[in-house]
Amino acid sequence: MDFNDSPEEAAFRAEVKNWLASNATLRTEGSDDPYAGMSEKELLKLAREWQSKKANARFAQITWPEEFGGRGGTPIQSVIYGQEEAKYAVPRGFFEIGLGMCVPTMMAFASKEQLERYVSPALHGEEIWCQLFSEPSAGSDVAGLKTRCVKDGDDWILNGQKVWTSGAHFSDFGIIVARSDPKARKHKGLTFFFIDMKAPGVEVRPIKQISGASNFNEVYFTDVRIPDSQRLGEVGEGWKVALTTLMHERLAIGGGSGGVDLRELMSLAQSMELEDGPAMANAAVREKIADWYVRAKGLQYTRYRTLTALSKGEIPGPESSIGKVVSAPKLQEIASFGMEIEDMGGILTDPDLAPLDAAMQQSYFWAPGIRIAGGTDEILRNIIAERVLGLPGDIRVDKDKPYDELPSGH
Amino acid sequence: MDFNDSPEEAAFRAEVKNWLASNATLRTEGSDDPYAGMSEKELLKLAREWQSKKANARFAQITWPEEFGGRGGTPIQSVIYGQEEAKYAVPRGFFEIGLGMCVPTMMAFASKEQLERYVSPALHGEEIWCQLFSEPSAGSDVAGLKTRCVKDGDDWILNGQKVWTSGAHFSDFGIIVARSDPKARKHKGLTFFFIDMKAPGVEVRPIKQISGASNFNEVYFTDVRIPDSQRLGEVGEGWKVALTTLMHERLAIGGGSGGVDLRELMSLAQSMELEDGPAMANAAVREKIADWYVRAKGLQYTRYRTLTALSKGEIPGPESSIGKVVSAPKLQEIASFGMEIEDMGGILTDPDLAPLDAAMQQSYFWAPGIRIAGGTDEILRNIIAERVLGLPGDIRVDKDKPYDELPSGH
Amino acid sequence: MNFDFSDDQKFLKDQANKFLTERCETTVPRGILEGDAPYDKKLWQAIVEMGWTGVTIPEEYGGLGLGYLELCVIAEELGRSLAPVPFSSSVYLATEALLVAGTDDQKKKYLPKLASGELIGTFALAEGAKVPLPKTIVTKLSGGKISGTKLPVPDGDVADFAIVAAVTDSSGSESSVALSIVDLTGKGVKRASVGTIDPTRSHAAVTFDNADAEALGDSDAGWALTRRVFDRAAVLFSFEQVGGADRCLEMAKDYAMGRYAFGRQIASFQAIKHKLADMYIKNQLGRSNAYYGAWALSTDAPELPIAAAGARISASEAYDYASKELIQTHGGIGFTWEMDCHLFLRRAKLLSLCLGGPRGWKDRLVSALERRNAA
Amino acid sequence: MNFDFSDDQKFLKDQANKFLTERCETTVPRGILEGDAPYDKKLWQAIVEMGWTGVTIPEEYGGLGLGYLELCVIAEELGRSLAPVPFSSSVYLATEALLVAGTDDQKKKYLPKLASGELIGTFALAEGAKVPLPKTIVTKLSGGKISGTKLPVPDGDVADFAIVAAVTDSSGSESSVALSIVDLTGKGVKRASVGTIDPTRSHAAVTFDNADAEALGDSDAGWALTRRVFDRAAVLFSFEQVGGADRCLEMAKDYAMGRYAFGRQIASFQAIKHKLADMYIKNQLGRSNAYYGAWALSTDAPELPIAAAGARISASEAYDYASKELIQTHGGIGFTWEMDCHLFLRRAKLLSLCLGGPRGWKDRLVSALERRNAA
Repeated sequence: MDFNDSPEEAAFRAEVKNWLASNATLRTEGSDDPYAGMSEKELLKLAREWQSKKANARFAQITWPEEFGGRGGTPIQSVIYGQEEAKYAVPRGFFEIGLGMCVPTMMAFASKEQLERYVSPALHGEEIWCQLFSEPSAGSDVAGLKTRCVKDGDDWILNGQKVWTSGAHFSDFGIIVARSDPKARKHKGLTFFFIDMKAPGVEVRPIKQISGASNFNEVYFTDVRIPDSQRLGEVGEGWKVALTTLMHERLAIGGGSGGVDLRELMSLAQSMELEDGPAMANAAVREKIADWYVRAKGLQYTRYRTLTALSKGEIPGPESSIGKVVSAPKLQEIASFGMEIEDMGGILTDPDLAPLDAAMQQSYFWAPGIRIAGGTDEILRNIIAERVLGLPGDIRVDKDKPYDELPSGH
Repeated sequence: MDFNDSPEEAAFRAEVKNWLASNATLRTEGSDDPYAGMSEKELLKLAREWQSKKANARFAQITWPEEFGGRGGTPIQSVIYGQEEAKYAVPRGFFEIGLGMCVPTMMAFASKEQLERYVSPALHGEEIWCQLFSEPSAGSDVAGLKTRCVKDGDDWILNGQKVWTSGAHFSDFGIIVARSDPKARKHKGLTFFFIDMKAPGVEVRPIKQISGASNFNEVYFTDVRIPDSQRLGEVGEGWKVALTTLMHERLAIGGGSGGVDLRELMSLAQSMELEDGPAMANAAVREKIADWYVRAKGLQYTRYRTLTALSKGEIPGPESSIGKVVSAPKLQEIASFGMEIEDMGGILTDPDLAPLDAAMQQSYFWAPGIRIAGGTDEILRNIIAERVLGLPGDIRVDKDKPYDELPSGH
Repeated sequence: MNFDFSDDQKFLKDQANKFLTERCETTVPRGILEGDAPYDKKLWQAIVEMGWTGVTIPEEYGGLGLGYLELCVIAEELGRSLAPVPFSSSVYLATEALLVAGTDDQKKKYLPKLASGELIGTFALAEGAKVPLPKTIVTKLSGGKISGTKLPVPDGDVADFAIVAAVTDSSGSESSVALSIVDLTGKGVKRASVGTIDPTRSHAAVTFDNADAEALGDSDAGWALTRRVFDRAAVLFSFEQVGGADRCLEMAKDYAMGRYAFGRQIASFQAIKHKLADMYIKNQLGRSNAYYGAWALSTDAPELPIAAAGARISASEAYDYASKELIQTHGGIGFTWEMDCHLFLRRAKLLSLCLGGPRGWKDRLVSALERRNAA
Repeated sequence: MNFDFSDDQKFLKDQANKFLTERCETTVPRGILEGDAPYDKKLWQAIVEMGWTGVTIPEEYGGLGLGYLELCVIAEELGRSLAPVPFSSSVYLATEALLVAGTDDQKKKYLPKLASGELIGTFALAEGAKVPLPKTIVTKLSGGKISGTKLPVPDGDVADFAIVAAVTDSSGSESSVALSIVDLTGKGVKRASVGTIDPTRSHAAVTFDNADAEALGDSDAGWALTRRVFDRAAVLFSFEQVGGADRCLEMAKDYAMGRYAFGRQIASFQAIKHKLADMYIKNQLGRSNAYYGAWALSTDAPELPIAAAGARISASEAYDYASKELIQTHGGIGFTWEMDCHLFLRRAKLLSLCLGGPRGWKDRLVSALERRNAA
């Protein structure tokens, strides 16, 4: 056990440090976010520039093969890059889904010509991709989706609605799974495509969340025409392609859930006075801090174990599946408790009036979404039970019936 | 809202007080249990005497009709009697199952002659009854039972095993449900009887629990002969009869789960010194006490609501179903936390060395059984979800198949 | 023993339910959330006309002279319906403070107008994000003049007057706290609406600069009176909480019954069933504790501090859990602005913090138990 | 970065697993539970012969001179198998105390015999049901003689000597605590086995009446040394806990897969699946925290107090939950004496209390975090 880099890792880290030092600006601890207040358009412009720089230096997708602009590197090299980049003020958040899920799916199913056409612009931040799976009536049960595609000559005609699509409004392309045969069994009647998000009949509408922000979209499809050449996988085999995408989603080593954590709670506890003295000296507060600390650290060290497995060329064990199911409720609890320490003033949301710029309050409205997005607490426990522990699935009533004979609600 | 007795209730309470004062000895708070150290045999003898006295005064089953030795009283009268009797040192714990569940089932299904024969001796404590439903492979799923009964002339021959039978070793009679037709659907092939526990082929063996005590028995049946006249309900309709018994079980208004509670925890916290002073002044300890207090009181006041409904002649609402699912885990948590306050010495079980005569430790071994006996936490949540909230049952794979085609394990 | 509301009280509750079901659909609080108005004036007027603002005010002071149990059943329905009106500030806090501590003259002056809705009152204790305690309050009362900033003051932007807790010296002792009645429309008072987690209930920062203060109660009794008023309000709020929590359970159930996944109602999955069962359990515990609080409040029992704390802790836990798991049961749609789930998440958290969070109430509960055990 | 055990360490773990699977089926701890022997002498002898008692003892003192990571993997397997032997007392506590605080002469005197199993050592801190602190310890050390009663002392009835924490004055200060080595077979020592929740690990009350005490470490450093030894032991115990917790999960899974209710495996019900998923989650968090503790222990890192507390808190929570829910998953049969579930319930609680319960460790963890943040 050793937290030091191996000699090869150290050499790579030095290279990264060196490159970053010449190409980006160090982030100063405690200073304001240099991108705060910037419009999405401005931010996107900066992000594209940075992504292009990274791609040119082959730091954008380190584990991709050299032919696709990567360097055939190890996952641990990606992590080292990430650790170093985190020290710099660089714009993020536009290309992760495309490069982490969409393009890898393309790599597995698209033609050589298509890859030549699409991979490099995606890698360089010139084109952005989004993923279109979830639907209003198909959330946890993605395969229950309704969006229809009907063959029409060499094209397909797409009609329906997708939802929770991050970045749809600035995306150029998307990967989508739709139902080609409602008479077939649920998982058998699906077909997978990539589509042009600027095509006629594609309409993107932002979804306002309870936090007031809009991180997701609804996407409506009205008679959208897709060339059959943009089909990925066989007709009726779309679920298989979707599983590839979802595997890439799970392989993405999750960080935290965003929002407040122990650092903020301890900072708050140090500044608040309770009945019996400083909150930080209160045994009930301390006990909670300790409980959350060991959960946070347990997750962090679990990620280290996963990284170690990756760095040894092993496929990581199922440890990584516990991340969000631990961190999301923890976020909700910390935010809630932070507000409770602020007592009657804990309801204030004005950053000038609430401690920590109202971080606790913002997280309280952010956390419910985190417990749901990317797999609800309940679905994640199912996954742990079935895929990690090997327990049997629940009784399925929807596997052997034609899709259009299944009951549906709202 | 009013905690005082109505005039009628007050009159009844006075009658009870008066009778108890002339017939029993007041319990002194804090004094030793007068029955501690007594053998079960001695205790049973005293309990029979007391039961006989109560029955003669028509206080034994107050809500039973007069013809059966009751006084056609109200449930609230039963509760008033119970409140008053609780102040006296009287032996308990032998007749509750018989009078609360077995005899009421008899009343619903047995012949007039049988009731004349059996009710009065049960009421007077001369004969004791037990209930034989659970089996090693049919616990939560009682209807999955295996014990076989086969018609043989005017008799039935019974073979199989029951388990978790309280009081089987001192019982004279028992009610039992057995499988008469394994080819029928699970709930359809059952038949219900009352049996003589002293009949040849009935063997009772005590079960040792993790606490070291033996509150339950296994009962083995080897070619036990039951006259058909002891059948209750029709052949194949045993499940319906069993549901009557179970309804009576649920109607019994549950008290707590036994074991330690807030009183013990506060007493412990007052005597223990922690790092920062007395445990009772420690904010984490106080917070837990408050949490458990509101749960305990929430249950108590819920019982008051149930009693109020009963006293108004209403059928009590579903409130009472929450009792054990709250109190059993609370017991487990309190015992665990009590031991933790005792710190390194919390492992001691010798009553002379452990605080409160090792009550925390005893409860820690008692609680796991309470979370299971009479319906596991999980089954009780199912019951609340389905019977109280009206949510749909889980998908059933065992309802429409012949019993002998269902899979079984250990 | 009779641990239930009377038939008359149940009838009143039923009436309140019908009235609010009709007049206060969720579009009403949503209108306040998304609009600029601090509260719904039409609804408030209708509530005043029903006489609810005077339920516990004796007839001699222009009220209905009914009991607290009647107010409890109304509170439950107001909580259920998320009514965006200054009811709790004016009735549970200001009216209660006057009933508890007012002189006969003060009662005559204020109560009839509170009952008739001519005046809206409130209570100003908090001073920002900190636990308001004798040692932390800085608003100063001196020579009948008050100076300092109270924040957040519920309905502070719309109330006509506030009961204000201020210190008469900087000793930090309980006896240094005094209550005053301050005209919020008078000289030396500035107020500004502030953003909170639940904009359906308006809050303000109120700054006093040598504003005229009319003493309420003895000048050394302010802290004890505050606690007494808060104990009483805690019971009433607990009914709002129980009402809201039960509605969350109903909404979660309805959604789970109508939503299908994997070919079946999601209400048929144990993960959902047990979640709703847990909601039910917490709601029942909250309700039963609230009932005990109602009994203690209505009989002015010495158990009130314990009963109020129990009701507040238990009902806060229930509503907090129910509102969070209401969203979780809905899945993705649950955290959208367009669904009503978040209205309950907001209100639940507001109510659990408005008299100070459960943390402090737990401490006070245990102190009260210790005093009782020692007695 | 390499956050895993080496192949050699994994091989050692695998060997230990095979050895204990064969030599320490649950019949072995059950034999101790139901019999009169304080520990299983045959198993202990075999463990000594494997050299496990000398794993971390340098070769110059007769040990194997391996590292702590090797001891961690052995600890995990001992925990899994509920081995009823005085290993933890002699190795994690007595040996560690001597390695941390012993003079070269003391090391020469004791370590070879601890390694060879000729001596069994232990650590005597607790004095009954209370938190052992400088201010609560009454056992007195004066003029090289020790008097007082220690209870419960793990393996106190079978150990040859104990490291005893005693106070040199009644100031209650940390510097008043001194450690001594006391021959438990010598004059002035009486000991008696005591009943505990887990009789598969023997405990005793040990009374000293002017018994000879050999100083271990500086006479004012006893408390700091105790904390240091306990930090190290906490990491090792956390591996025992993680081993036990994982076994509970495996047993619960096996039972749930083989048990049918309502026509299906109970493992197919979400209530059971999610329970086992929760066990898995807690076990993984416990394991990862234990690994960090192992790193800190093996590198003698300044993070050890934080790492040890984290490992102890997290592993205690995991084992506590796993052992309780193991019984719950079994249903009725789970709380019978004949099933092995309770062996794990007993051991889990014993291990969570043996170095003081998680409550105190949480407080220390936060203090360490505060110190680190301030630095």
